[in-house]
Amino acid sequence: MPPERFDRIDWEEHAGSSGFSASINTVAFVLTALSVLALAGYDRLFAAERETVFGALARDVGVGPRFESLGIGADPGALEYLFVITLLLFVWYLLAPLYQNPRMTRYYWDRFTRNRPAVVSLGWLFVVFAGGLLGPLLLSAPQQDVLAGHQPPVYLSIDASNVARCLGETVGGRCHGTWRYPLGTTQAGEGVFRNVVYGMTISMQIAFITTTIVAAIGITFGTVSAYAGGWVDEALMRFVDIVLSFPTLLFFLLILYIYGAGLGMFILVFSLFAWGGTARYVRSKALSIAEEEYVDAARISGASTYRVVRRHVVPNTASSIITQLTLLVPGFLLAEAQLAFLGLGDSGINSWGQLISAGRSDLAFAPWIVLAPGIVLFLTILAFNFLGDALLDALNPKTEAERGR
Amino acid sequence: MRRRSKIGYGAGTRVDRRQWLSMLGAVGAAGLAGCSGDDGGSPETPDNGGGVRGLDGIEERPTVSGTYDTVTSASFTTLNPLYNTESGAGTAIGRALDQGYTFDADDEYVPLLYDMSTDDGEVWVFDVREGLTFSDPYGAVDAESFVYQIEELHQSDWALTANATDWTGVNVERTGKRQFQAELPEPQLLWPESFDPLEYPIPKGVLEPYVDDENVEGLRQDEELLELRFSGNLGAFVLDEWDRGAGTTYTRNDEYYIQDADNWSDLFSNAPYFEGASISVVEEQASRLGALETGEADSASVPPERFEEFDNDPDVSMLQIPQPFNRILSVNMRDNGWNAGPGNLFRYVAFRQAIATAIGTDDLIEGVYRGLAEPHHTWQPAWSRWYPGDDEVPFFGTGDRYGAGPARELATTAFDRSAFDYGFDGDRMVTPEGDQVTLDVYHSAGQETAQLIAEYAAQELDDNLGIELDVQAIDGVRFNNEFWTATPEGGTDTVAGESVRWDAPTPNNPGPRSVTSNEEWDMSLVFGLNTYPRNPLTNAAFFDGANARYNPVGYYPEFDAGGLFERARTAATEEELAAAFADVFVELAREQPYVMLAFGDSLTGYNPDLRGPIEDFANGWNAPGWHFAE
Amino acid sequence: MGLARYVVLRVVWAAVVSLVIVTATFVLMAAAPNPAIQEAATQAALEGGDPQQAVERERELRGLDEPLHVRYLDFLTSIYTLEWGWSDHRSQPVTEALVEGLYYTAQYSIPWTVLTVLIGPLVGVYSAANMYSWRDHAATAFAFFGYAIPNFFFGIVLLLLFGVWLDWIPVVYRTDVAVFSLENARQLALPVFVLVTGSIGAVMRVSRNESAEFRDATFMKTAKAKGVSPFRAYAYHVMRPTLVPLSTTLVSQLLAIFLGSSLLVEVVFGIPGLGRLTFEALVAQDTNLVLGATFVFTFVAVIGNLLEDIAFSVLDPRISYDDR
Amino acid sequence: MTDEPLLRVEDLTTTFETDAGRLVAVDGIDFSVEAGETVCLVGESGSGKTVATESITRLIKEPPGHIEGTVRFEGRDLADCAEPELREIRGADVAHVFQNPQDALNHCYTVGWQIAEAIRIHEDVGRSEARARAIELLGRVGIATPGARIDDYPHQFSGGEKQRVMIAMALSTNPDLLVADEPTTALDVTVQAQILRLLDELKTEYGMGVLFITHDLGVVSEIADRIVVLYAGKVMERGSAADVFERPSHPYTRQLLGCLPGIGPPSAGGIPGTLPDPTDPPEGCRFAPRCEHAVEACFEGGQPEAVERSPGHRVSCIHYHDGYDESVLGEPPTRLGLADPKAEEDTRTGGDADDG
Repeated sequence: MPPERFDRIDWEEHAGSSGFSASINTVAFVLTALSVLALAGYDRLFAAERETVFGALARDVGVGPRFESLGIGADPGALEYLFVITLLLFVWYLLAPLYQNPRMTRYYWDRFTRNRPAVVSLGWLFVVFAGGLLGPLLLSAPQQDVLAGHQPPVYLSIDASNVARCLGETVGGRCHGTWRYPLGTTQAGEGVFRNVVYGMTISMQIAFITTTIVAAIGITFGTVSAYAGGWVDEALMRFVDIVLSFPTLLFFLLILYIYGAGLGMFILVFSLFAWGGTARYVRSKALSIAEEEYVDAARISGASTYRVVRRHVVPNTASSIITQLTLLVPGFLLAEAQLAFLGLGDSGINSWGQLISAGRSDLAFAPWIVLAPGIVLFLTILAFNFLGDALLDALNPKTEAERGR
Repeated sequence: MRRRSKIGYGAGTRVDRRQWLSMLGAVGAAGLAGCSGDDGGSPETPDNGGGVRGLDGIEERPTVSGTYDTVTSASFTTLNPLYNTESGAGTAIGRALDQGYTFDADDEYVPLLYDMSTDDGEVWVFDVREGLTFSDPYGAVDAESFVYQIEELHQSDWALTANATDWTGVNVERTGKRQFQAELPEPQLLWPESFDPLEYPIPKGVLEPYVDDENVEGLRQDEELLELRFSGNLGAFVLDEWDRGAGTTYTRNDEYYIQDADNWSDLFSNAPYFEGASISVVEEQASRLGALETGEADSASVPPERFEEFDNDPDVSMLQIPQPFNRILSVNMRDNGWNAGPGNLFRYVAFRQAIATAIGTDDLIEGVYRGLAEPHHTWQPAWSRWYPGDDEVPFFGTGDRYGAGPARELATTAFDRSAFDYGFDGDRMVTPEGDQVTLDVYHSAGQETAQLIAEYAAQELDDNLGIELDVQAIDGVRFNNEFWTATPEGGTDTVAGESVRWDAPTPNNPGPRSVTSNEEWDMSLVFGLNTYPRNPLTNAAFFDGANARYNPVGYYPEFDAGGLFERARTAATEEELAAAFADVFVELAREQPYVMLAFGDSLTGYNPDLRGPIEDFANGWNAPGWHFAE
Repeated sequence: MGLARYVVLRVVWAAVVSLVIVTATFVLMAAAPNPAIQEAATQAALEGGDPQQAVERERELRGLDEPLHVRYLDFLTSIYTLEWGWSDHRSQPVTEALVEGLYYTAQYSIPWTVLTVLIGPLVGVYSAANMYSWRDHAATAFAFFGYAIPNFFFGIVLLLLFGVWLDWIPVVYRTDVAVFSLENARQLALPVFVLVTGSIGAVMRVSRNESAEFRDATFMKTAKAKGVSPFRAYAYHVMRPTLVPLSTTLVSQLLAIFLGSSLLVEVVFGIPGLGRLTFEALVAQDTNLVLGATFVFTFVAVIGNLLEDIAFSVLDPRISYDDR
Repeated sequence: MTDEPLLRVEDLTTTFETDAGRLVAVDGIDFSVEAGETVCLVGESGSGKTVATESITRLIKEPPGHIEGTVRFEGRDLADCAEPELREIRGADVAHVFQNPQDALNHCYTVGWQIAEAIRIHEDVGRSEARARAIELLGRVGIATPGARIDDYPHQFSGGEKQRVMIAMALSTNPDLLVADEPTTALDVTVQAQILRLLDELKTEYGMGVLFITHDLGVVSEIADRIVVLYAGKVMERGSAADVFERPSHPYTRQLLGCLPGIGPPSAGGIPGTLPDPTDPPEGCRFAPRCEHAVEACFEGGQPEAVERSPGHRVSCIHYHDGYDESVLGEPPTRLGLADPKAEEDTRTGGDADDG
């Protein structure tokens, strides 16, 4: 059979390949996400009002004791399910691709590790991520014990007059800390260490869920307006202008005061107003990439707009989107902490902001209640910043050229 | 005959008498503290006082020096005397405008602007002091300055003034230039102690234009009233400026009428002894305490966990003042209460006693209040003159009446009485369907002590009664509007066997148990109530029958409450009065209409050089005499 | 001329945006239960009067019984004629309350903005000039330290340290001191410091990344060939082009920070500014004042965006006005 | 003219410290430029010609760059001048014009401002006087209505016009030496000719020395007085225009000339092979690996000593050393109908700039 010559190729046959060829990542994601949704559905339908879903599951399946020992006593609410789904998204669309092409990963990793602070930040974020994920499973929620209020951390001590009952020994009018509460306790007697660990979960939830929502809306708006062009682009961008000038904090306070708000509402409102910047950023990136030759080449060879966007525009903007999102996360963490400090946060959860707010009046004689969460929050925000910066440098080809000369 | 009575209440405080919010949610920013203790109670208002470290040891007249600066946590909604309902704003007004009268440390009636006397307790004669003048052009203070505002405003249906409810059914008429009298619907020996007749002098000239066209909006917003420009010689200081966000500043009033008041010793002949005064709004408790330490503030309230620390601090002198506002766990006996299952177990006295038994008051007082609170077993603080005495009052939550055993015993007797078979499955209380009993408890958002107590109660009920309590924070205003009050409907219901009609329903007692608020709730720590140690008769508004004026929880007394309060009303001598009250309080202790927890003391720190504050309930009555030791 | 037409276009657009936000606030507020009516019912009932009739009276007094669109129209007219009604929880006209709040907020936000606009870009360009050296990392760490540390946490710690223990600054914010007095400077030093360290980070990062691109541009080589000193080269040839992209982020950064952190600093340091006023109005559900504050912040944001666009066009000559 | 040439570069070596190790861009080259003379530095891209010129006034960023060797300019060795002293020379005595006019000008400032800046840095003149001189310079370099265009921004000029502005800026302080780094490569042919003619006129008018860098032998043949052939950082051959064009000696020069259309055999095409890796240059003659006539000796020792075939014409090839036969290299490519720049009568264009 003579080799296929250019002019003899039957283009119709090729053009038809617009079938949905989902990559294995997407397949894996859909499967795992469905199983989580099934669990959530089960929880909604069968588990009794106050019973934990795993408990109910164990009861029905008759597996009983083993689950209890696993300590999955936590009763996951809607937020937890959403958090797990965003985690899956993160695993299948960020970690898996890195794993799938090691060469590229090594290349970026080598460039990334040149920036030492970024590596340290990544390490710290991993600690927070692990703490956030495993904390609730290993440690039970902080218990309130009024008589154990204001206990000092293990190697420190406090004036006995400020403490109702000292758990450690009292030496020379000063009460010393114990290992039972390594970082001391709040006025309500809750362990600060346990609170900080549970705070990690809240911070991770905020970080992942908000970025997912912002990314989803931002990317769609950005690519659509970049690609649609004309009056659609104009309209979308004007809408983005409006969203950008919304006084977000004020609106959240309004909603809070009229309809009451928990962590879920906070995440929803703040991410619904925060995607403006991402949309603009994605649009500018998409526009500049749309001009690249390879996009024209793809279009000439019959690729549909969706395919061009899906295959070329989004992956190329992906790197800068990730960078932009990492720089958004600190803003959300700060916002949650600020609201908690104002006494408007969701007082039912153990976030770092709640802890700082709880300990702020005791700063003079029990500084650890505020310092522990304050420092952890500070390190996490700093880490996100350094990580964002390092990603910016690592993924931006131009900086490579400059340094080389 | 001058009426004699022992118990007084810090005058000049226009606290909404019946209820105080553990958080000033209804009227101000987060965090009560105000200028009173962390849990409400008698704010130190510089009116007058005597006693221990007070002024009695001083002979020669003090010199005028320095300024008296205090800090408060919530800004003032209004300084308009007719419409103010906040204790913080009351203090701010009190600096520049005195009220009718007050009570000294021995609870003696001390006339300020007018003297009150009565023969039969039914007709009271008011004699206005001579020489009281408003700022010009409003001229002298006379009977009309009080009668006009009572008849035209308080008893009108359009003015909606703060003191409107005090004068319902009272017939007031002028009997002289500076004398008027009031005829009560039924005799009250302790009428002044109820603070109903306590009024500010308001010039008629300011009010007339608004009364003519019933313009309530204009009256609320009147500049003369808001800036207290008419105060003349009626206040220790003159209001300079009210900066809404920052607080108020005053300068000394040189012709303060007390200087030549005959019934005040010449110690007060050049009162007040400060060049000026100021009240600063400081929301951060840490800053208020910092100001106290650095001397920028001459007085501030201190939380229990730092009382001892400040007490040992040479730069601060601490006062622990008992106060009558209680900390209670209200249980909703109406139809929208008890959402854990069928029926409503709160309606049975035994179940309420079980709850009281389950919550340990000793640990509560030691843990939350660091020992700086009085136990609360009946509707009177122990130091009150009308307290029946420890031996007669049944105690719950302490001694042998505390713990899982006695609590469960009481709970089971309640189960037997109820038509549904609730029970215990192991250590968990379960509903007839077998699920664990789960209730919710609301506390005011942003209030540390309230949250602490809610979580403590939840833990105690879980350990001792196997009830799971879900702690919820809520904003005071929202709780008041959606949970606590309801639109009055009235109706009839059988209470302890006889039929009772709700003919004058109020939002706080909209009708029988079938009439409920918009939102359902089980337990609440949001509101504490006043126990009126000076005039316990005022408690009739809570308990003299299921249709009493203030009964949001739908409590149906099972003892003859009406009869007992009638006996007290008609008592001729104080012994009779004391005996009647003793019976009332023993019954209330037994029936626990509200699960009674504690009376937190008001803890206030003062500038050590300040002479005048006393560790007594009437602290502040002799404020005009306060001064800095040289 | 392109610029005039462009500015007019943007101003009109700004008005439209503010209208949209104002309407959104109106709808949100209209849907909420009005506490004033509630209170009227309670008061009336307390006197044994008829609560229904009191509610009617209150609604009619407040004009709440007219159809929605009529209420909306005179709501709009009252907005743009600056009759914003009476603030119940502060007992003063809303406009007067806002002016009072703005007076105190301006005293610390003007120095804060000036310092941020000065220090931010300088640190950024300095850091870009020494890209990847330890100076770069040090400058970045300094800028991000301020940004990362939550300002309320930083505030209470510093207040305790300098106010209560060292007694260098007053703990209670006094309003009776003259604006330009040393006393006022002493009490505003800490809030401004906390805010400036907080806002430098964002501005510095943008100016670092933007100026990094210009650092090796060909016109820098031209400048060097012309004998221009490195300092002057950075000051003129790098700074000016950096300001172009920086102007867009500068305004939006400052606006976002303006409401958020200024509110917290005001709460921590007890400054009776616009932030705290808004917060207390919300807590007390003082509808008129909340609406008033929302308009102020909306107008500030809208005008901020407007200035941002105009600055962008003026600074970068390549942008012609009509195609923006 | 003193006997000292305007610029004499001896043993100039420029290296770069990069992640991939030490890169030797220029490896000990010598050349000189006389006042009023145009010297062409010729070589393929990557031969180090740009680095060489930028090393003269140390425009190279040090670190990572590092410059050694002597650069005598007007009696002073620039190598040991301190930075401030160098700044005095840059722009005043030595001026540069770069290859890509597009972004050689700062888009945020008017053309007038940028030219005035060059003037006011070196001379203490008022703003208005500097502006006037800038307008006059714009006119001289052929910009129409300079008075109006002075306040335009770079983006309002075409590529050719921008290059004229660059030239105006370079001349604003009457430099003695003009370094033009492929000024016409980025321009289309017609504009290229105009710019070359302009440069030639200004050279004689200002009496400047011009160091012209290009890889385009067509341009060299038009304007060069003397030519220096560079390959991989080393000088292969240098001499007068006539020496190099008529008697190309070094095999690399011959192959270069061979590539010129109209000279070499039509199917000559490019030179096979690629430039050596600058981080580890080959032993012996740099061109050996690609030289047809390379013999064993070519690969040993350093670059062969430069032999002087005629005064000023030196070539660094082993075959010219004694003991070797240069005829091995065969006949140099003949010049078919190549226009001799000197012969043509130039037509003067543009304004009548009289003073220097």
